Amino acid sequence: MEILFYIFAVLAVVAGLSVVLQRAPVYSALSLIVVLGSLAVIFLLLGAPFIAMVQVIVYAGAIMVLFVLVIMLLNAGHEGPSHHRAKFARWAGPPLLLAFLAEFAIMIWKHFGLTPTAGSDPLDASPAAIGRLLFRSYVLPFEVTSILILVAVLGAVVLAKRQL
Amino acid sequence: MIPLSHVLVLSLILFTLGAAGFIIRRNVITVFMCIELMLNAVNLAFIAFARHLPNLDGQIFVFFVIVVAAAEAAVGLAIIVALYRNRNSLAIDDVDSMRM
Amino acid sequence: MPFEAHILTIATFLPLVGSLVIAFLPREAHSRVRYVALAFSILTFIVTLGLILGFDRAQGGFQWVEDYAWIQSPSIHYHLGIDGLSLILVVLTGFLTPLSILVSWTGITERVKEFHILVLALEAGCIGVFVSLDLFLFFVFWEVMLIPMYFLIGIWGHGRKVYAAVKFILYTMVGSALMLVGIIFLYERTGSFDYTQILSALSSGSFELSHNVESLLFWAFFLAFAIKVPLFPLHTWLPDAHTEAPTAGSVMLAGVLLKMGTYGILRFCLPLFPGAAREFATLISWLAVIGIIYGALVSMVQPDLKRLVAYSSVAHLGYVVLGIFAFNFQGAEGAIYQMANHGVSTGALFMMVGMLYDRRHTRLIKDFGGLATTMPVFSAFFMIVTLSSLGLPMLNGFVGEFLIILGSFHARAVYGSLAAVGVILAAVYLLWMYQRVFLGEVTDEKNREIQDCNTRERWMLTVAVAVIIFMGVYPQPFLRQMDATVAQVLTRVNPDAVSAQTEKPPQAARPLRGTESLGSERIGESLGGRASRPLSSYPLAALKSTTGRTPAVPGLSGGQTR
Amino acid sequence: MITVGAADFIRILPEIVLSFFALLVMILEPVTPAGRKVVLGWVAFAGVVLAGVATVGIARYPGAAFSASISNDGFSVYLIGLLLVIAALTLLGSMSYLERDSIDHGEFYALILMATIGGAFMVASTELIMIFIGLEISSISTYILAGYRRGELQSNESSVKYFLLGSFATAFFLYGIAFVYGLTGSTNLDVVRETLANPGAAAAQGPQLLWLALMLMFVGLAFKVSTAPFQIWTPDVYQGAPAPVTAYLSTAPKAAAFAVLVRILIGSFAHAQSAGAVIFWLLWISAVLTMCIGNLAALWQSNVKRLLAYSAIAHAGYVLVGLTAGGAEGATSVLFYLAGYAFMNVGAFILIAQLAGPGERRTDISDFSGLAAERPGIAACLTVFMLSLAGFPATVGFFAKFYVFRSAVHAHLIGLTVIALLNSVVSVYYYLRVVVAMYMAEGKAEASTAALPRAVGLSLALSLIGIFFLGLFPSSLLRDLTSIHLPWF
Amino acid sequence: MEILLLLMLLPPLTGAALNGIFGRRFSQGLVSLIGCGGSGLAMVFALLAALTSHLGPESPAFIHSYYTWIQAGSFRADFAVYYDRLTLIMTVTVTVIAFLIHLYSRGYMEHEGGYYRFFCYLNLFLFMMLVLVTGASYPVMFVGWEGVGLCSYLLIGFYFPKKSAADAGKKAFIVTRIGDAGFSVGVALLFWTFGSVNFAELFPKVGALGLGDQQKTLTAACLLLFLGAVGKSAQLPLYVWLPDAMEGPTPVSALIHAATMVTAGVYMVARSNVLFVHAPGALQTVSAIGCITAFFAATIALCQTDLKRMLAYSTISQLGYMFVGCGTAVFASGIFHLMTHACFKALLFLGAGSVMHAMSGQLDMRYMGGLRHKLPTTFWTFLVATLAISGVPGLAGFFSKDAILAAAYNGPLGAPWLYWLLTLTAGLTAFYMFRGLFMTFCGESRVPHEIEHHVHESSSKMTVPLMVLAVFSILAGWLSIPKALGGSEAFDRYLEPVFGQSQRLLTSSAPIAPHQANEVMLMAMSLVAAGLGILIAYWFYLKSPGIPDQLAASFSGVYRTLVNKYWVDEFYNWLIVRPVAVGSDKILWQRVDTGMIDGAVNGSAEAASDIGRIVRRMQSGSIRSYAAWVLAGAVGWIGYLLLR
Repeated sequence: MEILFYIFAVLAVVAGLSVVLQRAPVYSALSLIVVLGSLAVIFLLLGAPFIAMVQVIVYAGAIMVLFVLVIMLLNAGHEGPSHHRAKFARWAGPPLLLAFLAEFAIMIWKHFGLTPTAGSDPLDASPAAIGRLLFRSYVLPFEVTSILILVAVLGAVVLAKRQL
Repeated sequence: MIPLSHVLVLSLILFTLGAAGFIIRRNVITVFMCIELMLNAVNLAFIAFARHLPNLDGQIFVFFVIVVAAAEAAVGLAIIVALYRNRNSLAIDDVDSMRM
Repeated sequence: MPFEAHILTIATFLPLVGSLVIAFLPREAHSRVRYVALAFSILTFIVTLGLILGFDRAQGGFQWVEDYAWIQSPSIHYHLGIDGLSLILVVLTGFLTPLSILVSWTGITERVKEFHILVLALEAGCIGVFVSLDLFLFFVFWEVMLIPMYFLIGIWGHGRKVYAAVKFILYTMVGSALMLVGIIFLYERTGSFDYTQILSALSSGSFELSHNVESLLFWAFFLAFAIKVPLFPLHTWLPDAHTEAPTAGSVMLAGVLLKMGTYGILRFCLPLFPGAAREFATLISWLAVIGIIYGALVSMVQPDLKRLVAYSSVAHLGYVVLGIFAFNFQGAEGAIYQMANHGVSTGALFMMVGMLYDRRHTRLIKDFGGLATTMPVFSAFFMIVTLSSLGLPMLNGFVGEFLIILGSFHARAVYGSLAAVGVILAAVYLLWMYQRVFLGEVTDEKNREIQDCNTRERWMLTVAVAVIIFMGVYPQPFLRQMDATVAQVLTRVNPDAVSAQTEKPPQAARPLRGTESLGSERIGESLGGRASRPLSSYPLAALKSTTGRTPAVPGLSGGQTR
Repeated sequence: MITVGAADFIRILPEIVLSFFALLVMILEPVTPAGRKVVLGWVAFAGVVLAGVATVGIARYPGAAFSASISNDGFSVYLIGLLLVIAALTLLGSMSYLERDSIDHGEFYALILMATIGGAFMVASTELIMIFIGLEISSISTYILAGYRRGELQSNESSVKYFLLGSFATAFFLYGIAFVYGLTGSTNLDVVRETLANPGAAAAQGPQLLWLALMLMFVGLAFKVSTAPFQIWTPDVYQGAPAPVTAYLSTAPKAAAFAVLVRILIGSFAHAQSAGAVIFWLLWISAVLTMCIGNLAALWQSNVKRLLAYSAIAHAGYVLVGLTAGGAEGATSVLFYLAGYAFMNVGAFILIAQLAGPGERRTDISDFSGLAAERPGIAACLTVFMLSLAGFPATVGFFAKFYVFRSAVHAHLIGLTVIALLNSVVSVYYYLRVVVAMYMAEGKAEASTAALPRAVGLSLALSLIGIFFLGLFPSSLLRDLTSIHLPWF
Repeated sequence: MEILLLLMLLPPLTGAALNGIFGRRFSQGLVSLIGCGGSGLAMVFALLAALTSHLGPESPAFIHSYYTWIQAGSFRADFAVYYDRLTLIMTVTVTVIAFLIHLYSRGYMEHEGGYYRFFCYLNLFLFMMLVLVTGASYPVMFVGWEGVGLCSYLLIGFYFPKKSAADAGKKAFIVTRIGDAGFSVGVALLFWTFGSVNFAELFPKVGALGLGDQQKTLTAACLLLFLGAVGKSAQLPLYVWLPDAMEGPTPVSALIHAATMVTAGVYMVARSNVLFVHAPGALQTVSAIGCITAFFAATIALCQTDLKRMLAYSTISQLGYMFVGCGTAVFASGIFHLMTHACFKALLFLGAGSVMHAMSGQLDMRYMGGLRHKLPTTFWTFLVATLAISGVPGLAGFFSKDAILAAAYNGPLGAPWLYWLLTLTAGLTAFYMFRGLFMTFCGESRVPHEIEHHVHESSSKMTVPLMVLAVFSILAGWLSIPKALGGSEAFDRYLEPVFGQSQRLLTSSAPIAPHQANEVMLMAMSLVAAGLGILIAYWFYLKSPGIPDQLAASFSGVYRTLVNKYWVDEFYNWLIVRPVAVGSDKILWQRVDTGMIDGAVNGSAEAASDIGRIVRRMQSGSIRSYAAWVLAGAVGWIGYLLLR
């Protein structure tokens, strides 16, 4: 049980690293898919089967495909050599990241210590339960997302259609 | 039993990796993917808390985040395509004609 | 009668109406624009004169008060009213505006319409500043009035006009920013923007300010005013603004805008924060004295006429501040009178420099010389104004300066003495200037065919000179307007000076022979008119209570005992 | 057992109206002949107006909706009204602009409407999920709008920057929400408030992690309202985006984000123990940094749009001063400020869009030199906008600042007030540079002196009316504001 | 009475106004008519007033206030006249001489430009002078005081195209203004001490003091007032303006810079006698300065070659005498000398003017000589005046000067050294005056030919006033014959009501001066001195004219010092004028004002914009850096949480 978590955690981190370190977008994309997959497993372990499924279907299935598609479309190859811009990012970036990590980790540790993730009472995360919640208390957000998607479609059309 | 802090630290690591990618990568698409990575890290946190509390709202939230991510992806990629059409390049460092 | 009830509103907004009317005139109709502007300014002047006629000297408080709620939260009122102090300044504004329109009659040829709109707007703003009794309203006018001035300098100015305009506006706003904080703070403490309410609350003691708070507030207000005055170290915006501004701008700037500073000091700093005023009087008086000497010396070496006059303003306004902080009747009334004098004299000086500029398109002293031969009338006028500016008796300048010297001498002998030194220096730089411009041979050929005053200029200058002489020969009408106001200010800041006045009437020169009792009665009457008021009174007792320098003369209550 | 009834839908009527018209515009788009696309603009405008009516209507039905995820209180009504005004002005101002540069209309208007919907949901909802979605709607539509002149490098660049950085910041915001959820067990701000308010709750002691969550959310929102150091994206995006879009961008999302900030900071987190110090310094420092950076950097700008972008940053700083003051006074002053700022800034950008001429070529200050001689009316109009932004009396800019500073003094923040006032003096300098160019610089105006299209004229007139009316009789609006019963006071 | 005085004051003013405003359109005749009419009427009414005013011991002064001029708080200055015997004498002297000089100018100015200006100024001057002497309070007196200063400025600079003239005018005004400043401060001090500056209130109050009360204050006040007198009456160290003032037309020099204005200081001291006697220190200063000035100026006069300048220095010297008279508390003698001096010095100047007229502007005595035959009237009148000033018995100067010498020795505050120095000065005076006379009128002519042939006696317009004045110069003295010569000192007794009280105060309190010499002795001394002076002059300049040059050669040092007037002007220039001018230009304006103060202002502005330039560097335009900034913000805030 735990062992699975740690295995996939390590996998996620490693894949995440390669997302960041790969110079070719395609490889980053593939590593990202790995991350998403391993996260899906972890979701499963954390009692979120429905979300895990959505993760696999929507994320890995739809979004990443879109990404790969665009990568192919624009045949984005290796990054060219960086001409020397973004000074601040280059000299301040790494320390900032480390600082962020450190600060944050310290706080988390201070606050939670070793309290187990799974609380005493179980969590009913069956699709039915989620559905009930979604269409009762969260019906408004659910409806509003339609507008969001509408916007997305509209935007995609406006920006990507060839001739003005 | 998995300590909550471990899960959160994992999500933190992923989040930071995403941020790192944003800052060091020079290809717009990769940068965008790093953002997706960050969002996933957030999702992980939500799931963990949902399990911890325990309380389903977190999972609902994740659901919406994924939807939003999808929408963002669509628009973002469209923007990137437009960018490529204009500049014929995906190098993020070229996008600095306006400054100071 | 509605007209009387709203006379102040009318006086304030009549010019604005004028600029509206002009706004609807065609752009090309230059002369029509000029005449309309002139008409409205003169109309306004007449209204302000009406104020004098109906003004009740004896009454100390504000008159023609209008008070309407303007804004509920915070409660801001449209609260107008004038007392002796503001009366004089309002009239001064009304007097100078027509002149400054006339003086630019031919000088301004482009964007005539905008020019006159702005001049009238400026007048409205200035009058508004002087008549508003609501701190907030005051501040609004105070800020609004900057904009027309800014444009006047920036559009129709010369040389580094933009630099001057921006410097002027920024410099002033730094000060007013602090003042705004002060005003808001005062409101938070007293719950009112209303000057009269705050004042009564303070003087009745129903509301106290801690020592530090009072000092801070004092400085918040004083800095704003000191910049406007301008007091010595804060004066550098003035020469630039004056020099680059068009003639009308300089006239209004010197004549009216500078007075807002001293007005503010008298109206707000002293009555509201008397403790702080007393505490810092020494420092400020010293700055004023330095200003007097320094302004005179620097003005002496200016190559540019306008700059010279500008620095002389620094000196003159130094007198005013000095007089204000003497905290006695002589000082205060002298100061107020000097405000008016400086308005008229320096205004006239700027007008004449402008006339010279229109003719020769230069203001450099070295380009002139021997003008007295080519333009005798002009040089005669210039002489008189110069003399009034250097404080020659029988001309207006003297009355103010003398009273200020008198008052400041009482505050501290050295002030008076140094102020007197300033009088010498005034003679130096003014006469030297006069000599270099008007006397001597005509050196530059261009000055040979230079025209003497035309009719318009002659009339303007005649008016100015007439006022100058009248104010010098018979200042009583003006001085008496102030008494009540000054008394009120002084009761706040230096009660002794006032209580000193409320004693037995003076022993006027008593005739020494029965037959001349006629004369004495005259004196009696001339006194009797005023003896009723507390002010004219026997000074000896005053000295008993204020200074230790009372002659040890038991039983000597003045008058001859032969 | 939660049920959804008519009351719920009535309380989001404006949003519904807007969505309806957004769809209508999109449906009509294909069927309107090429020459007549402007009609769509008027349709959208009508929609906004109707939504306005609806807003006035719903003011009568205060209360929560959709299981307390929407709170229809005076606060939200006011802000929705404000957003609608901004949308209306923008629509009026953009029609001829699109016409002139022959950009396709339909989607533009629809996107404006949708962005407004998003904003409306942001300000109206007390549910973090709704806030998040609303935020995303408005952001995504503005991402698109920013890149709307997609042929243009700069427009596209601004859209890329806005999009990437926006999503980056959003991630932080989300992360913050996650921790709030984790610590309070809810994403509903009211619940969060109650949890924090009751001293029993573990989270109520204000543990570090709670403040961490707050900070993360603050990063997200601060990005939207562009407070230092998160203002970083603003100049580039504002400069690159089409001027009417900038007009909208610099006002509407900002107002919405500020509203959310108010709800989160003052509404919920202020109730935790030891919240005072944290929030106070958070805002104080941000305010000072923002004002100074905005004003000082603006001194150097020669491009008017960029100049106004920096000024927008500075103004965000002034608003923060109001927030720092806090209390009913502070909140009121902030609300007033947002309104006043909307009028002057939208007006300014619309006018600049007009002056910039085809393709927005003429956006340099020097292009405006001598404008006053050729188009005194327009010059005067722009002058009014500049003076109002600088905060001269008789314009709304003055009162906006005045109320903010007053609330600050009321809270004994003398130091902050003085800093702010000195900043505003500095700002006078660069606002006047535009005026100087128009009136005092010699030369022939490069800027377009074409006659004002009617719609633009209308939009400008409305802005001017707003500026002067609120500048002379602010209490007319303020009375309503003070009467607003903010649910958390 | 007050009507009479008003009638005396107004005509000159009206005349000035008329000529000043419309003069340019009037004919010369009309102008001169208005001018002379103004002064003539003034004289008439002055005399009438003198006759009808029944002033006596029981009613020393008539006071009338026309209207209140300035009033502020307890300060009050009425426009009032104070008419006592002193005023009476002054008004009469002033108006008479002024009238004569107006008449004279009719001829003198005929061919000058700006005829109307001249008469306008002259009338204005007369008005101001009358205000000065009749004013009933220090402020009103100050009006006249500055007014006459103005007129002298205008008249000195009458030939304004000449730079020297303009300079001289300016110098006169400014130098006297130094004194005036002191004067006004003194007035302020008096006001705050005694609560009034009206003579009628002030003097009794002070007079009631015992000797020694308030002495510090009074001394200070008196010295300040005297500073004014020093400026006006050209005493050391402020005398420098008077010689230059000779740039003005000669009638002006006669009227303003000899007869009337310059004596204002003396009048003022005499008027303030009540104050001064309460401040013996001040009085001693007065006499000391007067005495030294008298000697000093006389020595300079020795070597002057310019006729008018010589007269100017002699004026300074004579004024010194008057101050000694006042300073030794025998004010009457001072006033007496004032009056007589007015007559003969006016005469001298007018004579000089007539010579100048004849010599077509030439004034250097080295190019004159032998004019006696060509200008007989001028010569004889000039001779009378010269005798008078040299103190030859029987003429005006003799009596008045000896009164002063007596006072210097025997007066309440007299001192031998004063007497001896003055006697010596008397000798010098006699010498240089006769030197002038001889060089101008006697000996063989040294006149250049181009001038010579049209040297001619002036018209009657000018000669008549000369003769009238000559008569005065002879008779004026007999008003007061010293007791020593069996006289009754009528003049002193006449002024007793004015000065008596103060003199008595001193004589009663102060110990009688130990050295009481016989007045006849003193007189003899001065006579000897004068005689010697005349003889030496005769010897040097008629008998053997070579001697002066030899002397000059042998005592070249002394000679050059005197010719260059002790380099006083140069000294002042070096000490004050240059430093002030250069200092204000180079240091105050360019360093302090432009450099420091304005520099600070602009500096702060630049500082702001520099910060701005640094700040905007963060807008590098690179997305990645921007992201880094956002991260930085987050890190910063979280860090704040940790560190707080």
